[in-house]
Amino acid sequence: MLVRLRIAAIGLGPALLVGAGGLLLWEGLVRGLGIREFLLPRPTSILGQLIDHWPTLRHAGWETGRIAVSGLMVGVLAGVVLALVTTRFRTLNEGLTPLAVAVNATPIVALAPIFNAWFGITGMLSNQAVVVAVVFFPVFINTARGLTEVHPDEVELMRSYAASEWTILREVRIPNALPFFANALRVVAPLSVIAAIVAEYFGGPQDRIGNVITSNAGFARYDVAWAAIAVASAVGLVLFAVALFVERVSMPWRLVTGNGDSMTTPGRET
Amino acid sequence: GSDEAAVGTGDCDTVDSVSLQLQWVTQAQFAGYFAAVDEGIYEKYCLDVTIREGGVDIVPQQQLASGAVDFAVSWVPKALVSREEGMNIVNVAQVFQRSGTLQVSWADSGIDSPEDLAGKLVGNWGWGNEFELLAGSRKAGLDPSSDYELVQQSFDMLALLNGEIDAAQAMIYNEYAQMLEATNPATGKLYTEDDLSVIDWNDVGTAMLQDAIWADGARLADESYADITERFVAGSLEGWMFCRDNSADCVEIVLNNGSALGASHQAWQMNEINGLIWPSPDGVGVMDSDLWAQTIGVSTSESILASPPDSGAHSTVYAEAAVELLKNRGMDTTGKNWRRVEVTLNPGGE
Amino acid sequence: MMRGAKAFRMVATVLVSIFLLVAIWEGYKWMGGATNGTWPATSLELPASTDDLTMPHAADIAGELFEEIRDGRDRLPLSVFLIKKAWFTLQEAAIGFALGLTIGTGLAVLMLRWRVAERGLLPWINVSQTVPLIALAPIIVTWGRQQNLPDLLSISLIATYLTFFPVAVSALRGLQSPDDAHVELMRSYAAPWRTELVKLRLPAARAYLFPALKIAATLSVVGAIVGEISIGTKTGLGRAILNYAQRYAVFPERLYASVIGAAVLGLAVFGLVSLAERLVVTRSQGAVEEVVR
Amino acid sequence: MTEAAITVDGVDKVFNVGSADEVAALEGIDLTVQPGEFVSLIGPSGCGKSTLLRLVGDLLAPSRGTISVFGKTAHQARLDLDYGMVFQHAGLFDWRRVTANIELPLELRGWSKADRASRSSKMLDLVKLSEFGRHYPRQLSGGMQQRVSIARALSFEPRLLLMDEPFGALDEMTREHMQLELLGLWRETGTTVVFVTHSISEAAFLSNRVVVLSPRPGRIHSVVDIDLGDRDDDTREDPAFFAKATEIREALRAVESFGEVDGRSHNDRTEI
Amino acid sequence: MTEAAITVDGVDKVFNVGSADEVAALEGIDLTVQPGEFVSLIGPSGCGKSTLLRLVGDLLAPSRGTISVFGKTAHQARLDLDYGMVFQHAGLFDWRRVTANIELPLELRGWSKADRASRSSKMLDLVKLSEFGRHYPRQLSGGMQQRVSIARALSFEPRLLLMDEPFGALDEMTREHMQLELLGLWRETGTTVVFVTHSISEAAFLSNRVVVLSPRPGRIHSVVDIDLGDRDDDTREDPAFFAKATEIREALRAVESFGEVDGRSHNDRTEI
Ligand SMILES: Nc1ncnc2c1ncn2[C@@H]1O[C@H](COP(=O)(O)OP(=O)(O)OP(=O)(O)O)[C@@H](O)[C@H]1O
Ligand SMILES: Nc1ncnc2c1ncn2[C@@H]1O[C@H](COP(=O)(O)OP(=O)(O)OP(=O)(O)O)[C@@H](O)[C@H]1O
Ligand SMILES: [Mg+2]
Ligand SMILES: [Mg+2]
Repeated sequence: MLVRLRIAAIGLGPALLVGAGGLLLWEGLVRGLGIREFLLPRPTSILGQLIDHWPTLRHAGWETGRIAVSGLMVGVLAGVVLALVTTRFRTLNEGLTPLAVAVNATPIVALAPIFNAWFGITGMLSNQAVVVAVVFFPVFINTARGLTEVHPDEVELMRSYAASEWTILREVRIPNALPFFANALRVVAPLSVIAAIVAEYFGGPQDRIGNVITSNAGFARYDVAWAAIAVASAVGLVLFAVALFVERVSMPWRLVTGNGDSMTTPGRET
Repeated sequence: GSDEAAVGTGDCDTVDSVSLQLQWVTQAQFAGYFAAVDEGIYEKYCLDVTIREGGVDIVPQQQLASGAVDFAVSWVPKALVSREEGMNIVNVAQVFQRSGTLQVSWADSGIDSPEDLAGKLVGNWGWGNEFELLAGSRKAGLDPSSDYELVQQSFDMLALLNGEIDAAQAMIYNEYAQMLEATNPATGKLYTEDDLSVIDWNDVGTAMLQDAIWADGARLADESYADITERFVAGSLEGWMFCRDNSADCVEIVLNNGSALGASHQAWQMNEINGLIWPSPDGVGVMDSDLWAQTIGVSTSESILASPPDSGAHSTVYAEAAVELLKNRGMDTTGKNWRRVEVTLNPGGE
Repeated sequence: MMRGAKAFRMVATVLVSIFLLVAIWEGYKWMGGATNGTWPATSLELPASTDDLTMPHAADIAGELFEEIRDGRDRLPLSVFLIKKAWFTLQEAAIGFALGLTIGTGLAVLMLRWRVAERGLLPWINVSQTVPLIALAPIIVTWGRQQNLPDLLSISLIATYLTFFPVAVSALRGLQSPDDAHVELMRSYAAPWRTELVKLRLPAARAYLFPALKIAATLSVVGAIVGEISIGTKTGLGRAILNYAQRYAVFPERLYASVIGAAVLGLAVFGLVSLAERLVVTRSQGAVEEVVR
Repeated sequence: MTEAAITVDGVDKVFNVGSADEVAALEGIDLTVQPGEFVSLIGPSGCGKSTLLRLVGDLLAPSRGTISVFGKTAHQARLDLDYGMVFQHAGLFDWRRVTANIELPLELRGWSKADRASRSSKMLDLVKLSEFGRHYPRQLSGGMQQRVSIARALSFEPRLLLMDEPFGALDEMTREHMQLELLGLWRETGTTVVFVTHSISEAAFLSNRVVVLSPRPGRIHSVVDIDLGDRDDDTREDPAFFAKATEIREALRAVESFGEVDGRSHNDRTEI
Repeated sequence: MTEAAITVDGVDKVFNVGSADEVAALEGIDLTVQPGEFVSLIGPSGCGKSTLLRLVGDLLAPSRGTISVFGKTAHQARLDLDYGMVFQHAGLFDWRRVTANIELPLELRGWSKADRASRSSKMLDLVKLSEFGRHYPRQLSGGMQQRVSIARALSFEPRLLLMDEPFGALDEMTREHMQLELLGLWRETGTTVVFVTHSISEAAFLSNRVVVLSPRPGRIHSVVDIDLGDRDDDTREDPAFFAKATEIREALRAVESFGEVDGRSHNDRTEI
């Protein structure tokens, strides 16, 4: 147990160090170069605002977090389902992929009015829809790749068992796609947060992170805006950590050392 | 530079290049500046002006204070907050003499005054555009955090059109027109002003000053920038006078500068913008001290501003000098006789 | 011969899917109209209303593309207007894509080389994407203007900011993906890490890189559009979208039309990357006989 | 006359037809295998043994000719779950532990958990890997992986076993052990076996018939019938066994010198 | 006395220390290989041969003990490009054609294009794959892939060759051909070879010394010195050769029955 904690601490060490170093550098640069705080506020000012506005920000973070997480879950599900369907039925792939690309090439500014028109601006639905639209594509593309990029030997074996396409999907393609899926999760975790925030600029109840950011940025009150961003970043960081965790527990075989990485991974400084 | 007597005559030794940051994309709201460029008015003041359009994430005051541009157009309360945040910016010409913000609802909704907002879904844009609404409703005895529900509005008026919200924020020169360009599915005809009910914050008494020209306070100490400011203000105001007298030309100018909004919409907007500027009893661009006081009063009571700004926040000398100059040239700087024209909006504002 | 048939098939599927999409769209609209906005035979409301403002007819959207509109002093059909705008956006996107690719792979290589860098940087690379443009755009623009760079470049930088991220994350994963046996082989040659990177890890990363490139390509278009909207510029699809978004309530067809413009541009760059992928993969992998059925 | 287990009739296989990489792998293959027969394929590297096995297993389609298995098409036989295959590469699933790899075909056949567990532990014993059930394939040596893959193919007692150099990576002792186990299973279950090997003695020891293939394009050079009765360890010392091994060796030699590139002559004695 | 080529001193290797999957692969290994020597490792499947090779090749770090190669650390030797390795799995790069695979180590050593081309075509001849230079690995048979991987390791005449069952997937004839080619190269270049094999005759035919390992944890059971002078095809009929092969077999038998699980006794004769 203690060992585990220690390992976790060692794992977090560099991140904390870089984080702390980055903040220090930021503070120093703003002070040293005389960067105006209305352009880029100092971390200490942001911290001050974070403390001052904590009740508002906590509530806003919670509301935005709910939109991001629910949209993320639906989007991930949609991406996975789409990937499964398109690998299973190749013809659908040729029709659906362009559609997916089209949705993905549409910026939130254009999606928001359309979704607002469809789903209304008084609830969370249209904001969630924006998150879904942003999230599903990376999940879809990556997962689809993992589902198709399987080793021919493994498929041959399953064929010899007269395994149905569905069984091959379950036994070969899905395990093979897991690392690709995990990769997609890492990508979409922060995207879901930012999508929720940007969607909030254009509609929905006004007690969200996006609204805190815009109303303060509109005044060039960037220290408060950055405090809200810090809350959003924290949500993003939590989601990223969850993605890493899912990755670890879903692929135990990747944790065992094969011969290739029994020592330090080559090419890396020891 | 140029010598005093020759200001505004086009007799230039050198031409100064300056840039102006707008708050939003090209539209008749900024017609005066575009006209001053296209009609060679700035040129007469020995200025070569580059107009920077605004964008969703551009805050004009910030662009000004960071030195990216030389002048900026911004609403007064927003700029004052920025000033409080440490930006040394100065209001050198108060172009709009009244507020163009309305709260619009359907005529049959029974929302005719701020107290009627109680219990309603009330749209607004945020971004600092909501304070007249908050103050106005508070003045009517409503608590914005509990007596009605605030909803973030999109750019467009769809939420009001399809009945999702009860009242929506609208600029008289833009979104209000949008309502009148929309087709009533029941009749197949455009909605009319009779279909709508409007709360005008100018009437409620919580209006706050809007478009003004802001300059960099620190640089004003510098002789040459001060001189440029004087010429820039004069040129801009002359541009606005041109648009007052030649509104059709200004609509054309705005359209030529790449507005995607339709011609009748721009004509409407030009007309309403003129209505926000004219008449200017103290001369165009000169601060109306009552409205300044009201703006600050609302800002402080709404806690937008922690305290009233110091006297350096605005300066009337540039506008007054400009008015003097223009008046001496026999031009009408107050627009006493200006009258609204009748603009017919086409479907979609085309 | 084969090629022609394949191309024909592809065009056919695209046409069929467009047709199906339109059919679903119009079918839903028709159903909503017939049932007054509920699911048939229930009182359950449809998730999106079906009036012409919310969902204009597909034909109207298509027709709008041929409507003449005014662009400054010119009059031209909306479609031509959008193509002109798309051309600007494409340029910004291309720069953003190139920069994002460079920075993304650079970061991935850095994290590959030093595990500590991965541990230290990866979380923050993720966090970087939760910072909205509203906080960054002013910094980028101000800096760009102070350096007298054209705004177009600032827009590309914004696109870069969005693109580098999926590339960095996926490239890292891909570069870490080669077989144990291959890594051992390169080690037995004492291949310097740069060589190992070029000869082994990059080719082995293709399976991860190409999806990343596809995502990055469409993201660079989105990034360019968002950049245009964010910092305001006359040119580009972003401006068109912003204008038409603002006018959605009176002219929904135009927003849909300009969204189609963005989508087509996204598809074009996606197609380019797919083409590049096909070239690289067939060139380097040879045809391997498909197993039966 | 009972129905043949496998009938290969005039089969050609050409890879990448029409491309620069075109390779004629097999040509004019005719082969009949009776039910319960143990047939080995032997021949120089690259002569098409694996390809022939894949064709029978319906993993490749012949370019010409037909293949039937138990009176059905190979395709139908595959769908009827008649096959058990061991590939040249172990082909274990990285993400399944050793036990789960062995249980995979049982799972697909819908065996209960308990049945699977008892069978896989029996198979692990058979291949002497009882201690490694909970390991992942990457943690095993090459030979151990191969044994897991053998255990996997034997676990469900298929009607037809197709084995591609299954004992290639095993040491002699383990190999002999596995040979005897395989023979035991074969006798017990009456399964039909097609077996690819490079070891002449292995072919002679295990098979009823040994098919010698000539190299590119692979053709059947000769078929050696072997009738040594029930095999056990003593068989390895039977003079009849040596005779058969020599017969196979000679056939191979004929085939290979034919395919020689550098014309170097080979001596008569090879492995002991 | 010249410096030893390889000195393995008191080496243990334990995998996954402290976890449930802990495996002691090697224990107390002491081994010295002289420059120009040809040493074979033989032992039951899973006894640690590959692991030992990996340790010498600096692809694994020993849990205990030290390894030096040409008087340097194994690490330094690797950096000095002293190694040529053939792995148990061919490990070819799917995305490179056969020729490009063979040329990979030459590329890394900065050979010119022309030199690489002439060398790789020579190597292709040696492994008899001249026609397949432009193919991709997946288009080759198992044995052909293995030959490509041998060609790759031999192409640059390394000081130390570490070969893990390189001829495992080859038919007898090709195998003998490859053995002679390897011996030829070995004599010519004076390279040092450590060679893992399961074939007793192969070990006896090729080596100066054969190291017999006992199973888990792998220890050196015995070392058989072989002095048959220059080998050629006739060697395979030399009684001294048979004697040595028998000696190795006996050592192996001792080692394996020790590790037997099911206690089944093994007869004396094995492969011919
Ligand atoms: N990466 C690893 N992680 C855990 N255990 C390992 C790993 N590699 C090898 N082992 C274990 O070490 C032991 C020796 O393996 P090694 O591969 O050296 O055997 P080998 O003698 O080469 O066998 P074979 O003849 O079957 O190839 C085996 O028990 C194996 O399970
Ligand atoms: N997928 C493929 N694409 C193209 N050619 C192939 C393919 N598979 C096999 N071949 C070719 O077919 C021939 C026969 O290959 P096969 O694998 O059947 O040989 P084999 O007899 O099993 O050899 P080995 O003993 O080396 O395993 C070879 O020349 C090989 O190059
Ligand atoms: Mg084969
Ligand atoms: Mg091994």
